[in-house]
This record gives sequence, C-alpha cells and structure tokens, in this order.
Amino acid sequence: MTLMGTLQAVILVLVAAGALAVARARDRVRQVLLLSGYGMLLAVLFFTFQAPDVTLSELAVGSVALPLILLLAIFKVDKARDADKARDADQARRGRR
Amino acid sequence: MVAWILAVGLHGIVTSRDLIHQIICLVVVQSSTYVLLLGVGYVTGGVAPYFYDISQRAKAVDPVVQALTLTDIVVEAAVTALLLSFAVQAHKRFGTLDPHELVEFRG
Amino acid sequence: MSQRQRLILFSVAMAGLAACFGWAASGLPGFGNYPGPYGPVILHDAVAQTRATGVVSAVNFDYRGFDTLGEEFILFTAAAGLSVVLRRLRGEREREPDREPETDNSNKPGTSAAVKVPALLFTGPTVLIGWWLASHAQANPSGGFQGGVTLASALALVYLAGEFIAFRRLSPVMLTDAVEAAGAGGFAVIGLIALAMGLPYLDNFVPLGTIPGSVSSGGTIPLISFFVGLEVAAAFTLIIGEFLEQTLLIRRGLWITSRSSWSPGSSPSACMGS
Amino acid sequence: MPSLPVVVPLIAAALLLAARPLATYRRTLDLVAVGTSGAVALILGFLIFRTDHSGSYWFAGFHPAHGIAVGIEFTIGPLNAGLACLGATGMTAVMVFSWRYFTQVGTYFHVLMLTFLAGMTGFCLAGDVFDMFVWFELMGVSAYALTAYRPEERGPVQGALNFAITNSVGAYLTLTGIALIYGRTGALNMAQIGAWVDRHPPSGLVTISFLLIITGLLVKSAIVPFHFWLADAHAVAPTPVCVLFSGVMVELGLYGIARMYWSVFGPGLGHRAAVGHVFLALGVLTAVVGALYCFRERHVKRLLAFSTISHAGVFLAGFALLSPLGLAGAALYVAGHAFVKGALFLGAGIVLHRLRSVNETWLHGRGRKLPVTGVLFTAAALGLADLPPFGTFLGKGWIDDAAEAPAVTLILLACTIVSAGSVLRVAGGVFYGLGDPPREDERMAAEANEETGETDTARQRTPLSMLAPLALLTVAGLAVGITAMDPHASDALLAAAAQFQGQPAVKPADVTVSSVVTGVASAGGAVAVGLAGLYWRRLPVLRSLYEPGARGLGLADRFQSGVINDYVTWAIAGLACLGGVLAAIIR
Repeated sequence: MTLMGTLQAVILVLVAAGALAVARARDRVRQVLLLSGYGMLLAVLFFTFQAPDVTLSELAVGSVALPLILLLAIFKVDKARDADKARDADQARRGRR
Repeated sequence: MVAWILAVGLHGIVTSRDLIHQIICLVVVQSSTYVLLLGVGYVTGGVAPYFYDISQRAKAVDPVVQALTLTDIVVEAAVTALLLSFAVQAHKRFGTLDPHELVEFRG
Repeated sequence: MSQRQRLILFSVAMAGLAACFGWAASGLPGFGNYPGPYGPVILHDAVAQTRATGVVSAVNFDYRGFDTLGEEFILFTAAAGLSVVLRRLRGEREREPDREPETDNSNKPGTSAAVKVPALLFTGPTVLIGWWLASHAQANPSGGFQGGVTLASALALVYLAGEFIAFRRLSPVMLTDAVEAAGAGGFAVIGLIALAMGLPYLDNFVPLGTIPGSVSSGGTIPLISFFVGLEVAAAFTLIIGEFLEQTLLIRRGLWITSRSSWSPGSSPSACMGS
Repeated sequence: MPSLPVVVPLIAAALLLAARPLATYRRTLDLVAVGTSGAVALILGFLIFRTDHSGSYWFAGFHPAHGIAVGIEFTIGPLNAGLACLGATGMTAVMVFSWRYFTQVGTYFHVLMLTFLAGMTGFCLAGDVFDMFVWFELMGVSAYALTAYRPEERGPVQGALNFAITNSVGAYLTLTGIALIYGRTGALNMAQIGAWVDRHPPSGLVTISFLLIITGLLVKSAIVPFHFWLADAHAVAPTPVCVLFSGVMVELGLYGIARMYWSVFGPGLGHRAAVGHVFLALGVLTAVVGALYCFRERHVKRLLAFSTISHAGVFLAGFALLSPLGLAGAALYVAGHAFVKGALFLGAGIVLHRLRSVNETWLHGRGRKLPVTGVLFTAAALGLADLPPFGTFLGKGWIDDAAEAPAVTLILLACTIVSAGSVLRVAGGVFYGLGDPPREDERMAAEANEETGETDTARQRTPLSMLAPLALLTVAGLAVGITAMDPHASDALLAAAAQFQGQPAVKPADVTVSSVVTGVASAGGAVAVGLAGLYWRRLPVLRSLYEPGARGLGLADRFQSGVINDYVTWAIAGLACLGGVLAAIIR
C-alpha cells in the first residue's frame, strides 16, 4: 500500500469513528463541537482525495458556518428555557407574596 | 464505510429525542454522500484537477464528482439552516424539542 | 411505536439495507479505479474550451453551470424561508406588551478585550481571503462559494469584535436581501444574456482570454463566480444574522426579566471558540 | 427557449426579493407573480406542441463530445412538458386565488411560490440525473418553507418538520443512488446511463441504484410506507399551496419514478413483468390505506390529503402496468385529478376564509350560506369519483383496460368510492346540512376555535378572485375529459406515452362502454358512501360496524403517530423490503 493509501485508510477510520461520536453524543453543545471536529476530519479526507476545492468548502461550511448556526440556535433554545424558568420562578415568588 | 456513516446517522435520527440532535444526524447522513461521491471519482495516483502549474497530461482525479460534492455541501447548509429555524419555532410553540411531544396531529 | 419496537425494526431494516449496499458495491470498480468516461473527457477538453485551469470551477460554472444556478437558488430559498419563519417570531416578540421597550445597550454584557482585539485583527485578512477566493475561480482551488462563506464569516468576526449593532449596521436586512437577490438574479441574467445573443442558455459568451488561468481568462466563469460569491456571502450573513438576532432578543429579554440568572459564560461569543 | 420556464420564475423571484421595500404595492407583486406563472404556462404549452420530434436542449451549448454528454440536457417531450405546464397552470390559478386570500403578506410568499414553480419545471424537464436532483431539492426546500408559512401556529411547524426531515432523508438516499450509478457508468446523462445499462446484464449495482434513486421520489409521492408525512404537511400548509402539493408535487414524484424506469433503468431490471407487479402491489396498497384513512378523517384538508394518497396509489398502479395504455391512463388521470383536487382545496380554502374552520363536524350545515362554493365543491367531488365526463373517468377506464385483471379493477374502484364518498360526505354535510346534526362536544368546540385561519377576519362575501379560480379548475377538470374523448387527442396522448416508454404505439384507446359504466357506478357508489357516512346513526347495521373516530382508532393512530422517528423507521423498513423483493426478482 502506498503512503497515500495508508493515510486515506487511517483517516477513513477516523471519519467513521467521528461519525459515531457525533451521532451518539447526547449533550447538544458537545455534539456541535464534535460535528465541527468531524467536519475537519472530512476536510482532511477530501484533501487526500485530491479535492482541495471541496476541502475548502467543507472547512468553511462543515466546521465553521454550520456549527456557528447550530450553536446560535441552541443558545436561543436554552436561553428561552432559562427565561421561562426565571419567569415562572418570578411569578411563583410574587404569588407567595 | 459509506453505509456505516449512513447507518450511524439514520440510527441517530430514529432514536433521538431531540430535534437539534436529529438535524445534526441528518448532516451526518448527508456527509456519507460526500465520501461516496469523492470515493467513486478517485484515481489512484491522480492529482487534483488544477493545471495552473502542472502539465495538462498529468493523471488527475475526476473533477465532476468534486463539482457535485460542492453543490451537495451548499444544499446541506441551506437545508440545515432552514430546519434549524423550524426547530427554534417548534421550541417556541411546543416548549420542547422532543419529537414525541410535538404532536399536534395524531391519526 | 415504542423506542424498543422502533429500534428492532430499524436494526432489521438497516441490516437489510446494508446487505443491499454490499450487493451494489460489489458492482463498483475497485477504489481508485474511476472508469470514466465523463471525467476524462472534461479533463481533456476543459482547458482548451474554457481557458480555466481550475477544472472543478470550469465544471461548476460552465459545463454544469445550470446545476449551480439551481444550487444558488436553493440557498436563496432557504434564506427566504428562514426569514419567514424567524421574522414572524421577532415581530411578535416586539409586540409583546409585557416586555419593556428596547432600551440602552449598556445593559448588554460586552465582549472581553481578549476576544475583541484578535477578532478585529482577523477581520481584514478574512475579507481579503474571501475576496481572493471568489475572484480566482478559474485558476485555483477556490470559487464564489468558498469566498462567499469566508466573507460572511468576516462579518461574524465583526460581530465578535464589536456588537450586534455594528453587525446589523454593516448588514442591514434590506441591503442583505438586495445583495442576495442581485447575486442569484445576476447569475440567472448572465445566462439570459447568452440567450439574447442567440446562444444556448448560460453559454460562455465573454471572450475567453488567451492565457489559461489568468484573472481575465475563463470568459463568464469569473463573472459567475463573482455573483455566486455575492449571493453566498449575503445568504450566510442573513442566516447568521437572523439566528444572532434571535439569541440576542432572548438575551435582552432575559436580562430585563431576571438579571441574576444571567451567566456570561454562555454568551454567543463563546461559540466562536470552536 | 426551453430554459425559460425555469429561469423566468427564478429571475422574477430575485426581483421580488430585491423589491421588498416596495412591498406595500401589493397588487404589483401579485401581478408579477400571476404574469410570470402564466407566461411559464404559455411557454410550456408551446413546447408541448413544438417538440414532438427531438426535444434535446444542451445548456451552455455543450453538445456531447466524443459521443459523451459533458453538459446538462433538458429533454422535452409532450408528457413531461405537459406535466410542467399543469404545474404552471395550477400556479397561475393559485396566485389569482391568493390575491385576496391573505390579508397580510410580504413578498416572501410570492418569492417562495416562484422558486417552487422553477423547481417543478426544472425537475420535469431535466434529462440529467444530478440536475434532476438539484431541482428536486429546490422544489423541496421551497415546499418546506411554504408549509411553515404560518409559524405562529403549532401545526405548520410540526408539519414542516415532519415533511422536511422525512423528505431530506429520502433525497440523500437518492443522491447516494446517483453516486453509485455514476461510479460505474461514469455518466450523469439519463440517456447515456440508459444506454450503458442496456449493454450490460442486470446487476446488483443497477438494481440498488434504481431503488435508492427512487427512494426520494417514493417519499415525495407518498407511497405506503413512505407516506406518513404527507397528511401532516398538507393539513397545515396554506390552502393555496395545498393545491399544488396535492395536484402536482405528489404526481411529480411518480413522474420521476416512471422517468427513471423508462429512460434509465428499465433494461437493467430486465423489463420484467415481476418488477411491474411489485409496483402494482405498492400502488394498490397505497390506494387502500389512503382511502381508509380518508374515510375516518374529519379535518377537511387532511381528508383531502388522504384522498391524494389514495389517488397516488392509483397512479402508481397505472404506471406499473408497464404499457402505453396504462401510462396514458395515468397521465390523463393525473391531469383530471389535479384540476378537481385543486378545486376541492380551493373550496376548502373559501370555507376557511369565510367560516374560519375546516372541521367537518363543526362546519355541519354552516356552509349553507356559500351556495356557489357548495355547488362547485360538490361537482369537483363528483369529478373525484370519476363521474363522466370528468377527465378522471377516462383515465381510470384506460388503467382498468390496461390492467386486464378484474381484481385490480375492483379494488381500485372500491378505493375511489370510499375516498370520493368521504369528500361527498363533507360536501353534503357542510354545504347542504344533510345528515344528522352532530353532537357538539367541548373538545370539538375547542378544536374549532384553534383554527385561527389564514386570514384575519371572516368576510361577508366571497371575492370573485377566489371563486373564479375554483370555477375555472372545475371546468378544466371537465374540459380535460371532454378533450380526451376526441379520438385525435387520445391517440396523441397514447403516442406520447409510447414515445416516453420507447415503445411502438399500440391500438388506439377508446371511450369504452365499460369505462363509462365504471365511472357512473363509481360516482353512484361514492354518493351512497357519502350518504351512509352522513346518516350512519340511523342505520343500525352500520352503527355497529362503524363509529367514526371510535373504533380502530388506536391502531390507525399508532401508525400515523406524528413522530418523525417512526416515519423514518418505516421508510427504511419499506426500503429494505423493496430491496429484498427486487433482489429476489433480479437474481
């Protein structure tokens, strides 16, 4: 096996493991971070596939833009929950008074 | 390999109790198509299809699959962003992201 | 279905599907033995036909330019759909009577200088890189798409460095929409110009130039790449901006209703660490 | 010229978005949208008749080099141009309808509708598998966004999510199939892949590629067990949009399957009757399931959605007969169905606009003040029941003739009777107050209140811009049937179907006595079922057998659970089964 072939095989295994890690993570933020890392792994894989164009895109989208959007959505959702809780607590406090 | 990524992603979608988690798994499902596309177009020993500083006769990998993958990545970004906005709305309307509790309709 | 039933059904089905996959894969030529003929024909003809040395760009913006047109409009549509879904939410929130009106921005926690300075420093180079990527499609591994995303991240850096207000000032909704429309529409119109000249849609009607790979070569390829860059940058700015706004509105609301529960560690700027 | 049907709506969409500051000039937007879709319909209509010889159009002028396609091809035949034209015509009617339907609307509705139109036409005309996928995705993304057009309610959000996730999974499997077949043939052009497949013996690669490529299309065309999302999405999408979803988008999925089979994979599957039988069985199953769910539904839009599923099964059965007559029948049926189903949805839209509810029980008798709508709705419902001379009866008759199997004919007849009967039950109950007045319980009143509608206030009068499209679509449903009875037209349709299948034209199709009899029987049966549904409390036999919303509910709900996880699981299971069956046949 050539050097390139070995490299590709190693990265393929890493990508497979990465996919599993992303899909199995249960905490949202951790999952997004894993997704970002998975995107980078894919980018490296594409680079060894002689696809620099796709590498750039995958880096830009898969490991930066998408995780950013995802995190923003997650913060939005978590904050909304916190805000609801805070409001509920507030109302409960007022109710007691 | 591709089947593995696909299976892992689909398993995530099927078992997940969280919409955002499902959407991320959908991204994983789609990433299997990139690997497959680039994999089928690969030529052992081929170079990247750019002839700026190398001879045009050099053995190169297939440029078409790379173009297709680029298109695919844009589609992924677009669909994911749209799905996330649905998820944010769902959270606002239902107060949860658990697909089992988003049941305006049954039957 | 219960989770258990679902899992069993899925496992059985997925095993079957995997078997199908294996069956199909046995018909593929081995890895690294791409049989053609599509790729080789393009590799053979591309430089002569388009004067672009980046063959992937030639495929994207010329041979299969019509696909890319569709792809741009998928992004365009997703951004429009996202605006529909999220802006409704925003309008509603603004009308909510129990909220205090938007007040001074001093309420908002600022970004720390440790993030601010590097972010500002990075903004300029990022814009440059984005611009370079978008304008060198015909020669190098680059193109409007990568350039566009990079430009959009430059705007996100602006946000990081300063505040959302600056981000919005740089990317007001109307302007982003207009730029996006100009990018996507411009691409479609380039094709139409060819049609008006009696050529097939999206035909490369601009003189191709003589030196393969130079900035002025490739005919419509750099032109289309530019419009794609415009559209992608605007679409991503819009998408990120909409989500940012959502997060900020919540943040402000939270800030007003209960100051004590605010935790600075989870501000959106933390996400840029990834 | 052939590029215009796709490009014109795209440019119009970009212009409208750029002109968002002018959004106050509402009529201008409406005019642009109506004008664009009307123009697209005209161009397509022109294309149908112009290109009966060779309809190849190469983008960017890249004609095949060394005998190999390097660019993207549009293949324009009478059938696919006709289907696209149907979509554009429906779009025009819908844009006129929504003229006064939404009280408050930005440009986004128009923008999304126009990109949706471009996606539909691009998908129809594409002669390249990847290009087909791109336009399919554009159509999908526009459709998801349109479904969630009223995100301030819960239903649309859930419907859009179920729709988008299920369809995205299907679309990515389609792409996997495209990658697989490209990896072996090195071609994306349909004709070229088809030629390759023709030269080689059937193999696992070809079979599984075919299966994966049609997965996304099976999901889109709501074939059991890929259908669950459809009712959720159709029930909540804005009513004008439902017209296109039910009348055209589902059929486009089926067209894609037929296209893939006839232009690309048929030889690779050996053109075996057994493959046809598999799809025939799927079609019949879908028809039955759709009809049963349709019957027990009380939400009018959902009821219509289930009737669409039932009809999609009938169309698939027509394609699966693998004969020009079956395909011509299915094509005619699709056209007739699109018009009457569109009319029914518009009728439901008017009811929602005026009465602010689509709950059949609550609406009972309340539709009496909408006499014109009532008449048109009833007429369209009869059209759905294959009453001659609506286009549906002849299409169904041809499918029956092609099937040459009494069992299939009988089952499909029963399905039509049940689903159309349910629609007639709605018509009779809502517009004429037939049947026993329902008991108004609290739950129902609450449900009725939840229907806030898509419009702000109930109007005193139905605007002409809403009634006219309804009337036009109903009349068009009639016109299709009357035109198709002309021997020239039916011969042309049959020739087009034979051309689509690459087969020699066969004996001309006629209006047979049996098709007229079947059509009349079907309509009669539907009326009977509708009346039985209205008066079931007075019929002790029925009463013991059928209590709507009571019996069999648990089981039915368990399938149509509204949970995305279940939908995806069922789709994978269906895919695996289909793969197994195909493998058994090909080997």
